[in-house]
Amino acid sequence: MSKYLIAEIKDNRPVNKNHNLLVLDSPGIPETPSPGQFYMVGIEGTNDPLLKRPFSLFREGNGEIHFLYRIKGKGTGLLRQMEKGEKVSLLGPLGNGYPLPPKNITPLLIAGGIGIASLFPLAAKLSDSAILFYGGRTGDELLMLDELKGMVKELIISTDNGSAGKKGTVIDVLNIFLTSNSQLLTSNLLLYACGPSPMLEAVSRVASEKGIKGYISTEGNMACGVGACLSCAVNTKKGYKRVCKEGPVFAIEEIVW
Amino acid sequence: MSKYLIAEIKDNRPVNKNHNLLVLDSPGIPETPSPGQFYMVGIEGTNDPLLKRPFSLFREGNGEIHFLYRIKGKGTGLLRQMEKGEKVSLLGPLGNGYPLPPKNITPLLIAGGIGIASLFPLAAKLSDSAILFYGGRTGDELLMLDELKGMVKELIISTDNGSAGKKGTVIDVLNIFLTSNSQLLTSNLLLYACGPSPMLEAVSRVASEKGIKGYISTEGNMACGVGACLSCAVNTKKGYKRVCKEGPVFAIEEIVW
Amino acid sequence: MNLTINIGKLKLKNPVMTASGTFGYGEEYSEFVDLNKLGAIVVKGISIKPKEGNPPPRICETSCGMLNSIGLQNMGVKEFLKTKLPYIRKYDTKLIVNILGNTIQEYVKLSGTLDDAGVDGIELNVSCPNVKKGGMLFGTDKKMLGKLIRTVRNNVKNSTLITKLSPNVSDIREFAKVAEESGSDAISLINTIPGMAINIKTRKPKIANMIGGLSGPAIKPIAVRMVYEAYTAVKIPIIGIGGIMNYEDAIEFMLAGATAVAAGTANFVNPVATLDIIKGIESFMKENNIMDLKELTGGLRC
Amino acid sequence: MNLTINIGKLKLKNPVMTASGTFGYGEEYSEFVDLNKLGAIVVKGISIKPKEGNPPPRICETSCGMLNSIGLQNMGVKEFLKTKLPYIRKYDTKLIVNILGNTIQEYVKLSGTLDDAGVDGIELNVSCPNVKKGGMLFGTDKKMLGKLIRTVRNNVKNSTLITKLSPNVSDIREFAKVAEESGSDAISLINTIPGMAINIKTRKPKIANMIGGLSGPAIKPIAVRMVYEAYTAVKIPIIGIGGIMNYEDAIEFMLAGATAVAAGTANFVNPVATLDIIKGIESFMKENNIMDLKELTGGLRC
Ligand SMILES: Cc1cc2nc3c(=O)[nH]c(=O)nc-3n(C[C@H](O)[C@H](O)[C@H](O)COP(=O)(O)OP(=O)(O)OC[C@H]3O[C@@H](n4cnc5c(N)ncnc54)[C@H](O)[C@@H]3O)c2cc1C
Ligand SMILES: Cc1cc2nc3c(=O)[nH]c(=O)nc-3n(C[C@H](O)[C@H](O)[C@H](O)COP(=O)(O)OP(=O)(O)OC[C@H]3O[C@@H](n4cnc5c(N)ncnc54)[C@H](O)[C@@H]3O)c2cc1C
Ligand SMILES: Cc1cc2nc3c(=O)[nH]c(=O)nc-3n(C[C@H](O)[C@H](O)[C@H](O)COP(=O)(O)O)c2cc1C
Ligand SMILES: Cc1cc2nc3c(=O)[nH]c(=O)nc-3n(C[C@H](O)[C@H](O)[C@H](O)COP(=O)(O)O)c2cc1C
Ligand code: FES
Ligand code: FES
Repeated sequence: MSKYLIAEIKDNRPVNKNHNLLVLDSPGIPETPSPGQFYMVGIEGTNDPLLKRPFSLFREGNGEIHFLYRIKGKGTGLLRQMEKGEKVSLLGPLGNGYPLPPKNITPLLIAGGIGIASLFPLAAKLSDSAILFYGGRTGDELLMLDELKGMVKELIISTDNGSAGKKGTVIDVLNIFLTSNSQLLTSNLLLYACGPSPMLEAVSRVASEKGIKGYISTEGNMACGVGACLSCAVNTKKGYKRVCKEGPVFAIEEIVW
Repeated sequence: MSKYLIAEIKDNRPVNKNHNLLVLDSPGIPETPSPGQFYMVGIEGTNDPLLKRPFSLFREGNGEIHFLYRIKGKGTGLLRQMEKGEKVSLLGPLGNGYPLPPKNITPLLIAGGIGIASLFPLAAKLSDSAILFYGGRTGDELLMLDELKGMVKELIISTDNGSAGKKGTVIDVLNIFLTSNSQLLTSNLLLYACGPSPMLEAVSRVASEKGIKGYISTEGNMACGVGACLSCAVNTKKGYKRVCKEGPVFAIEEIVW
Repeated sequence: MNLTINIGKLKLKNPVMTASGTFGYGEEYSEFVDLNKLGAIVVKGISIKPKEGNPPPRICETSCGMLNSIGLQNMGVKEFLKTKLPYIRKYDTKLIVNILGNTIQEYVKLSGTLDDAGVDGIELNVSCPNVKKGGMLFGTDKKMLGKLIRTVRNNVKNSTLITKLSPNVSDIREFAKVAEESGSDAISLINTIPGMAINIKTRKPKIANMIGGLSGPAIKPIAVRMVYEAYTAVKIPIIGIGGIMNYEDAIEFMLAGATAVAAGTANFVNPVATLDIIKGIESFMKENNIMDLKELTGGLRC
Repeated sequence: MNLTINIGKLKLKNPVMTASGTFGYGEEYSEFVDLNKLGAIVVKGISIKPKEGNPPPRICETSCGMLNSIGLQNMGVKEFLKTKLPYIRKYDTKLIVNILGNTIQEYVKLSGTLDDAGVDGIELNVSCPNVKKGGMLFGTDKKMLGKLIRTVRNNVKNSTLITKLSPNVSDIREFAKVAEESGSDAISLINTIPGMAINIKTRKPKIANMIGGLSGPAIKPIAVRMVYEAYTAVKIPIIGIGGIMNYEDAIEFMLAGATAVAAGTANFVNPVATLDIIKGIESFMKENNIMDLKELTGGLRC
């Protein structure tokens, strides 16, 4: 069951230059969302921006829902300016989250940029069992590193310019890890990836080359968020599916690039 | 000379249920505006609302410009939510203000509702010489009464429901005043009126019946505010004139109702 | 207080419908909206065969609007009758099916099948700008439109026949008249307006199909004008569509001449928009002492 | 870096103009805008005799747009030549005069007078009712449009002739072709789209003339689409207009096929919009290593 309500902003603070943490009061949200699910957040009182924006569940509890968001365009630009006490509309939780790994399987989490928002609650749920590959363009762009360290078995960070962690893309680093840990049976690994499309495509390539299974959280321009408008089509082996309804999380091999 | 700039909000506080006082930092505003002139204020970052909104100069000085505004629709509804530190665009001062009365002439100021915003700086400038008729629907709607008392020779307030001052419209009260002060030569009086259109029309009728001269500040839907678009036409004896350029203040007898 | 209105033989409990393609098959919104409360549900356009639709991106946002080019993705009439019709029939509301074809024969076959299946209304989509060989021609050519409607009319016995007009014409009155004269029970307008947006960084169109249909508040003034113009030209009821976000907008369309209204893009912005509109109309009627909603239709004072 | 562009014989220092009716006669904005910096100034529509214009209210705001029905208020060509032409001539920019008539003969007379007076360009506003043809618009009838342009063309010797197309047609390509074939040096598009808004409290139209022209960001996707379509149909330069608020919008129109652009409603929102657009285009060219602006025109990647 998902729900539609007007939620009050309890906090909306910058976590770095171009990312904010939004904390909403969510007394009416009925059930506990799963990692990988998302909400549509809308700015009221204007028709520009018009549509709600999708954001992944970052954290919830104590009657609050948290979102970690990157300031990208008009919608997030306006959202950033909103303050405690102001209201937004909230629709969710929506879509399907990440299926949890069976026992004795090592989950490899691969986060590119703001993709961390969606994998953060998964890492928390997997309590200390996950290896997290987290890549960004520069060191300043990496978020919540302290919290993450306490959550995962291993945190491997990387940046395009080498300003933090290893130099290279998160895929480079993943490949090196897989090569140098060839003792790990691929059947004992499960990939969970969220990030920009080119990264997801690269993850899929790695997965198919190495024969590792896993899940990716896809993106798509959304209007309704509930499966009604067919805006958010993603091409799968079984034809177009809806990111908002059948997704956003799909088995890696399902997606056709 | 008028100017266009982005101004920072220094304060934006409610003065009652549906009126706010907006204080803008105006370091770049070049010259001292006159009472009756106005500014166009725009909300940035969205195209809805699209156009700037005209507001009369309420008060200025110390590098600040103050506006007193009624929360009416979309634009003022969003403006009310803005906070210290946020920015608006500001164009002005625009139009022509109230010509000051010659010596020994008693100025009668007639304000209906938010019309007080435009007459307030005139009352201040006329230091203690004006009689101000100020009418509203109810007592709670009357603004800045304490300041006004200190500014004018006489403050005569009225409300439609009698909840403050005399019961009746500001026109009723003006008529009673003129009748019971028939010793005043109409040629020694000068009217200055600002308020809703029906009130201005009634003031014009009183003026022509009693042969009193004066000025009214007119309204009109504006787009540019600088005389370019011909949106804000008001019908005068010499054809359509622009509220934003030839007005907003016109000699009473000029306007054709 | 009477909110009922009539569209042809159809009596609706209130004038608020969902615009085709924006409310799925009702089911998708049933978590938020009590479907029993709606005047009618107009479902996503149906064709004879299933259609895959266009590649993504299929939508993008524009100032106070959005472009879409879903490409008429649908499951085909057979699957619709099997799975979706029974679902909607559980609810106490009217069902109007939007249909699309590439030939008159396809429209005839589709409308005949749906009429036999007992749907309450059939809405001819003659204006969908998305598919190259789609309704485009029918909607902007008076002769073809007349022929299409007449032929379909002869095959539809029980369902109310609605023609959804394309806004992409110089004079909507002429097309409204063709619909009336050819036997359409009602007209709905407007469909989306063809538009385009380009990403200046990639230099690519923002939606894969390049041109999409513009909807939302941006188009409302155009839609209100067309409803008004159509109202001056025909006597059959008009279903007003285009940027209706709230009850004020709905009443604006009724004053311009609409008997009923449909909310489209509004559902995305506010999933309970239809219910809010119904409630708002009720309060408006109360406050203004309007006993029968029909008084509002064409109530513009010039 | 080369920002110059050509429209017919006219060479502009940059592609940014003001849209007719939104920038007065230049003078009104001269406090804010250094007019020397503009590619061209397109002035408010001029007729032979002065026109009073429509009663107020003449505009209202809509979602991301505005409706206007100024009613072609202007001082007439005589007064224009006497007072306004000399003013603009003090500046180093091109002057394009938008003209309107109710008969072909009025257009001919006006354009002849202006051509003789040495204006740089004449823009035919064809969204005017033809009184001889019962008020039909020149802009929505291909035959009338062709005849109008051909006749005017024969009388304009030196000025560049631009035809401003009405968006109120089913297929803009056909009208663009008519303009090209009839001898227009360039086309500009789009003019405003007819729209309407109603105050539900008073039940009256929000503007006195009932129907007005919709402009602003709301119509941008429609305008971009039409510029793109026209670009596929003709070789003469296109001046893109419709909801251009900033340099990104200007570049979007150029990628769609515009050689130049004009900002209209944007001037109201930001009085220095034209200057901001010019500056923005320059930075964009620098960042993207574009040496000649002409590369952008039609640069859409499909
Ligand atoms: C399931 C899902 C979960 C997401 N979770 C997060 C999150 O937790 N944190 C976060 O910062 N971002 C997240 N995103 C991306 C986020 O929705 C966009 O960054 C945001 O919509 C941008 O809006 P804007 O108005 O600032 O940008 P603009 O570029 O101005 O937006 C224009 C339009 O494009 C759409 N759009 C732009 N970027 C994207 C995108 N990447 N994906 C989908 N639509 C887009 C917008 O929704 C809007 O309709 C998620 C996207 C999806 C699909
Ligand atoms: C010269 C002048 C000075 C003014 N000074 C003040 C002032 O000091 N304080 C104050 O509270 N109000 C003043 N007003 C009225 C004020 O401009 C409107 O109340 C305001 O524009 C309403 O905007 P909105 O978006 O909240 O309302 P909406 O009704 O949503 O506005 C819709 C559109 O109508 C226009 N509009 C609405 N009401 C008016 C109006 N009364 N006059 C002109 N345009 C209007 C808006 O500008 C906007 O374009 C003044 C108006 C003028 C012309
Ligand atoms: C995503 C989407 C899909 C649509 N699909 C259809 C359709 O299948 N058939 C149809 O006749 N109209 C379709 N429309 C048009 C709407 O029914 C409606 O006419 C249009 O969106 C204008 O209304 P609005 O501004 O309220 O959205 C669609 C619109 C949108 C936004
Ligand atoms: C107030 C106003 C007055 C206008 N007057 C004219 C005119 O006289 N002649 C003309 O051809 N177009 C006129 N237009 C149309 C504009 O030139 C332009 O084509 C249209 O507004 C779309 O551009 P925009 O969205 O940038 O405003 C006018 C537009 C507005 C808003
Ligand atoms: S966003 Fe509407 S179907 Fe996914
Ligand atoms: S508002 Fe443009 S002329 Fe007055």
